[in-house]
Amino acid sequence: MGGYGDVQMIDENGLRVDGRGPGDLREITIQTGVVPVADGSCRMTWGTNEAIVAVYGPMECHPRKIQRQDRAVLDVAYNMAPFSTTDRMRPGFNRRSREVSKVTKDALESVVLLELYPRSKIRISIEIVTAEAGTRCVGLTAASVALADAGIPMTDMVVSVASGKINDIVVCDLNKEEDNYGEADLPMGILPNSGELVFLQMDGDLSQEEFNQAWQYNIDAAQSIHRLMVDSLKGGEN
Amino acid sequence: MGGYGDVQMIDENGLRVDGRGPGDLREITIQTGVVPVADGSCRMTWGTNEAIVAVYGPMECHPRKIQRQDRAVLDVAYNMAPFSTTDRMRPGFNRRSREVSKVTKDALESVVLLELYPRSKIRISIEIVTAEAGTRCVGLTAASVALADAGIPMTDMVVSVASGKINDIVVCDLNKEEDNYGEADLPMGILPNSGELVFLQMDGDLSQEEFNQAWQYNIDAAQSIHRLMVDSLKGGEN
Amino acid sequence: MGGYGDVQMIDENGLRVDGRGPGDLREITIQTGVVPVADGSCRMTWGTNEAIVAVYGPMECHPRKIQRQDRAVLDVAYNMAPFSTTDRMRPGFNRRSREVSKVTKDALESVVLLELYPRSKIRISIEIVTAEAGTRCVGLTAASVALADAGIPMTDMVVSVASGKINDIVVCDLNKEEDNYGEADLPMGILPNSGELVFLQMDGDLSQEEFNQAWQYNIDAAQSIHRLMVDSLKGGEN
Amino acid sequence: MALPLVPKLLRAHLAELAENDARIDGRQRWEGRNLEAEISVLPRAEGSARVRMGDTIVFAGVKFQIMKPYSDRPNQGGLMCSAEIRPVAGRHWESGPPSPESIELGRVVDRGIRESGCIDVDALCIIPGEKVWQVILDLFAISDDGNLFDAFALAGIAALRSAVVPAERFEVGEDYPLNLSKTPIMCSYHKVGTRFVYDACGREELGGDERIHITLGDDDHVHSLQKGLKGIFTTKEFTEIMGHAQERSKELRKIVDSL
Amino acid sequence: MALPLVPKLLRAHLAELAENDARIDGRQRWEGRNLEAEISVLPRAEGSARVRMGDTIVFAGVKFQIMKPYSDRPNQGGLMCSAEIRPVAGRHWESGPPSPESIELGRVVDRGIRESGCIDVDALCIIPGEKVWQVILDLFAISDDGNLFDAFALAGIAALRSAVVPAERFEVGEDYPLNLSKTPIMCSYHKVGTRFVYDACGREELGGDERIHITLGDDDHVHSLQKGLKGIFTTKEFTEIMGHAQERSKELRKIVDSL
Amino acid sequence: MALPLVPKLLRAHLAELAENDARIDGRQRWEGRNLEAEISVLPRAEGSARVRMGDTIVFAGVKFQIMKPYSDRPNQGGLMCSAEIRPVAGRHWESGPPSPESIELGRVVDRGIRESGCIDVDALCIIPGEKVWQVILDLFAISDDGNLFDAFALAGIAALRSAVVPAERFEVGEDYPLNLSKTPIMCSYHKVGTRFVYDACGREELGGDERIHITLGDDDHVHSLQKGLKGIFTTKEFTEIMGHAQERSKELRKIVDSL
Repeated sequence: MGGYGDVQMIDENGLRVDGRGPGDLREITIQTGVVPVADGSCRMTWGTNEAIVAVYGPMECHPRKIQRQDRAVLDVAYNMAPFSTTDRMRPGFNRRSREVSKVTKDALESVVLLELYPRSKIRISIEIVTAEAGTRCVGLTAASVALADAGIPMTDMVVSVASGKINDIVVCDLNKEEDNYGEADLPMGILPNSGELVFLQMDGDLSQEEFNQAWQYNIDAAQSIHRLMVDSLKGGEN
Repeated sequence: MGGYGDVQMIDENGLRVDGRGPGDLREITIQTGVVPVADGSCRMTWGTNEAIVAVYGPMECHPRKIQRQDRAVLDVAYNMAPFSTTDRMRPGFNRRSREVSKVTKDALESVVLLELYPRSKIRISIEIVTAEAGTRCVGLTAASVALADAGIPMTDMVVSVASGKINDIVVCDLNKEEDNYGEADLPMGILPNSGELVFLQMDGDLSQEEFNQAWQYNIDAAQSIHRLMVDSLKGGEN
Repeated sequence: MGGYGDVQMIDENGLRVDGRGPGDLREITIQTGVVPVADGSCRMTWGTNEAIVAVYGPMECHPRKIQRQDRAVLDVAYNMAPFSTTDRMRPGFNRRSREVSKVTKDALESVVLLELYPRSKIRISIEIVTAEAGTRCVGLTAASVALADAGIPMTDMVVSVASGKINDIVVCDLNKEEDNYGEADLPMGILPNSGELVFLQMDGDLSQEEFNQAWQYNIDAAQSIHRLMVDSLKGGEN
Repeated sequence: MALPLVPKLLRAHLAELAENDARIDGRQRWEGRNLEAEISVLPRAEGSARVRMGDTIVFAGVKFQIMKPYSDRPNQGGLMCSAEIRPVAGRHWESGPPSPESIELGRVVDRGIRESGCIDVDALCIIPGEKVWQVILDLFAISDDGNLFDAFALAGIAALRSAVVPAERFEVGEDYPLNLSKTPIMCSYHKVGTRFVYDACGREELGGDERIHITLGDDDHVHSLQKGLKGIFTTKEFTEIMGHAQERSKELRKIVDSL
Repeated sequence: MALPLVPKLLRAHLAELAENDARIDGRQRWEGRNLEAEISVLPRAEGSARVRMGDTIVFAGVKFQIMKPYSDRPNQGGLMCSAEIRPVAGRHWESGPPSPESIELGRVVDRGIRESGCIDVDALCIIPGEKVWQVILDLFAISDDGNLFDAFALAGIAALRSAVVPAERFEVGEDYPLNLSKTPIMCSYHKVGTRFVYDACGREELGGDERIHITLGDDDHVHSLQKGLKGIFTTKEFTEIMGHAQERSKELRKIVDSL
Repeated sequence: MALPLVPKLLRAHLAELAENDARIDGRQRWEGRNLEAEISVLPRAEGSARVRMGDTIVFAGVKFQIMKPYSDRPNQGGLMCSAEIRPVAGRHWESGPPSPESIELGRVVDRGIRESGCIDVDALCIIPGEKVWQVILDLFAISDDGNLFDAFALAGIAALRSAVVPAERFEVGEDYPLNLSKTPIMCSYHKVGTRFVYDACGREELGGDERIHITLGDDDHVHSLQKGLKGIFTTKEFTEIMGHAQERSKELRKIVDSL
């Protein structure tokens, strides 16, 4: 979190640089079936973020040492394409990508009915083609849609969204410019039907009160995103 | 391909810097049995190139995942020794070596009677001890001789040779100096008995007419090289 | 070996910079049971060296390819912690650590009754937490104690110690300052009961006579160190 | 690239189709799949393209970096071409270090572009001997239903043609377009059954043998060739392929030039 | 981290204990293990600490390097935090490249420290735009009986508080203490059976589900959160945990501040 | 180095031979194999040698690079010694990252040369504190029938003795020979059955136990020792070996000095 509090990012009317109010989301579109050779797939744009997710499986699980006798395992790889960022992202091992892959896997394994497919593997590839801010939320949300598109049974889809703080004001869904100067970032993974959580991270500085506000923004935003997800799976693009 | 057309590499009589005519090969020598612990081996010098090839097998195939139920696999490793080039070649992974290994393997698998040795592996190690120009051709040709020396049945030996272009003239078998200024390079892998091909690459710029000339030079050169290969296997050194 | 003979490291009375005589050891302490989750462990300080060794096993042997049908294998990893040296030691692959691990394994496999545990593995982790000079000797000696603490049967414990040369004088157990200017280093691994050897390295320059003196210092020092080892296993700390 | 157990049956089926001059997806021997191409699709890249050939979908993105020139070419910029086939693109692609297949893909596309001389490397000089531009072409597969070679080559050349050198962002002058002097085009042929076909789909690759890649320039000049995989071919077969490549490359060049 | 066959039985046992509001080692739900902490234990480090929580033992060591500052922050030094869990620490830890678990450990501890702003990065500048200090915090596990997160975070902040910038050795001035303005504290909770407990031991980790890590600053400000592993939790559960973390972090901060 | 199943029988056979004071290839206990050595065999190296001992064949090549000297030794060049045992040399050698065996080989040969002080590192200074020569000695095995240690050490010292510093090519003056002041020689002994033998062949290595490597200088000074592999030996055995090494090293030094 940059935290340069002297750059004015919110005007006297409480509007943000891109005209949104504190609790408003960036524009989101969702398409399924975008990777024809995959069992399920999703393309999601969110602001200028673009993520493409492919799901393969359930399939044979190798390497064998990750196989589980009583359930399927998810093999989740989150990756940023070399041309997704202003400075080219070098391909190859990357601690951040490893960590995002892990938290995404942990979130999705909480909802997929893994017990239905013992000894098998479901592969989920999340490619960030263009990155703005909040790519891990975009990737996790798009992965939920791709799993549904592949017909993999889940207790619920995961909706992921982040709120943050800028100029000491709590706002929902930071864009890239806000993220550069932001003072905190609270991404969450929410089950829209129960309100329960499967993913949670946070960086920065939030008082207990600010924290509660950011939490509430996320809970509310999850409901609107969930409607778009359901619509996309019904066949329409939003 | 460098392509500095203003350096004069061919004189008024059509002779090249080392005195060869356009279709002439550099000097070639071939010896077998040079790696006493191997099942077959070959040392080939070609100009100042020196390659040493050892063949081991057929042997048990591991790692298992490359094993094939119905045939043998070739495990080909082409490598340039650290002291083979003017600037020291650092040991370790190298995209060029990987690619040369792969095209060499593809060429040799086209002639070795792999079906005779199901589930086994034949290991072919090509070491370029001194590099001039055309090392991939030297390595592939020497590997054929080493396979024959190891008694591995083949439908034919592969003869590999490259023609190219310099000062807008098509010539056979570029040496190092010519290669630095050359405008094209067409290496081929030829079966001398049938005239068929198992290996083909090309870089540079050749008109359709030039291309046909270079192709023909290679076909012709393959016959002379083949004679040296056969002689070396009969026990003589050339 | 540095070998800057003009720095005076031994005074007119034959005493060394830290007040020791030529054959004297630095101070040594030994504790067992310092890694509560391990099957056996040892913390050894030797001068300002500090090593912590944990032993796990005998346990299932994987990867399988290192398994032996007729005996156990030792899996020895010697490592220097990043904060063990003045300049931070970067984690990861390191030729020196690999070599020390190998010679330590070779020494210990000479005394552990491996035949008692066919197909199994005994894992020995040697961590140098603070390094002065002679870490390989500290690690090997501490590993012997940790193996004994784990109840692994051995024909004898290995005592390791090094003598060297400084200002053309042979001395026992170089400290860091001496090591910087030392002209030779002779580490040995000695079985205190039989006087036999299982480990030997040497670097530098020693005449045959000097060599014999250094050898004898090590043989003698091994006896005193052995007493400390035995005491530590009886429950006391020294 | 793990090989499934089905290929034997698939091979037999493909061989039978070949005997009847038919292909598994109903195309004719020399017929390419439906082609879509668009440029400027990646907002963070300085040049980009997306190509779809049947169910094969790829991106190409161009980025620039400033580097020190090689000491023997102090006035010349460089080109680096990298193909990454990540698991998203198909169930047989796995993560990990670059596979031999992806290395070959990158190198073959790279050579076709480089050897055609379409990039004016002298125009990439900023300060002779000190700073030159390195053009980085990243080829990225989204969906692999065969013939990634041609899709990558087409997307690559289209992305380069659309690229703008980001001199302003690097504070070394004004932005200017990376003008390409030529449009090299790759055409790829796979041996399926007893004959070569153009633009193989995924099943044809799986049940086929060797492949031949030809990159031709504006004037039918040959800039790059590559034969891949195990297999034998004759001069006559090659001549036939070369003939088709001369025709087809002209059609594709028109499409690229019109983007 | 290879998983043994016992966890199923262990899980059942832990679930039963949880129903009776009991823990496997006799502690109460919110009770931490016996804690020992000492600083300046590593003579080659510029700052260090050793922390023992039950049978979990860790070291933290601080080293300094001089580096060129990032071009967008020419006056600021940097922090690098690296966790290495070598095989010494437990039979389930293996050598090789860093595991996802150890990467997560390093990153979560790093964020708690970094985001609290406790390090004055401007005070790490030597020559603006040219030389700044990089603080390297190495976390090293000796014995893993669960909750390495809290042990690392505690050892890390204690080591940093004790650190002295070695300006003399690097010949850039006089040594001076690395003053920290705050003392961020991490508290970790594991779901064992149907409820979250504080400071899980190794067996609770093995037979438990998700975990939640909270880093709080001096004024109960939240600096870092992380949920790890598969599992679902409710806002109510989180609120209860946050309440305990506010209390416990104050106790731990007192201990660290007194070292 | 995968171990075949035969060693047990081989070991028994070798032990029986040892009892009768015989060796598997008919040699006597202290007898070396037929030796061939030639220098200047590699045209791209600045110094080179080829050594054959029985069916063991190796190359050594010397290359030079310019590097910045270490800050504590601003006037001294450096030596780097690297042994690479590629699959060409024997069926038990596999490709991949350097094996522990090849690392040990490189380091033991390196130490013998380095510690003898035979290279005048001060003569490798070009500009104090800025540019010095790094001598790179690459050891490369063609055929491994045992005792690569001695073959590498012999080829290495012969290659270094023949080396010429390529100052002209690097444009820092005139070429000059890399004069060596000493000729360190390694002699290696393997325990086969109940006794140590000199210059073990491949089968003796396979069915033998520990090995001891001794590097002696011109005046019988000891420069390097290494005991390899599992095994126990006595002071008496070592004294016997050292006695032979003193004799044999003189013979070998004569051969090297005469090349």
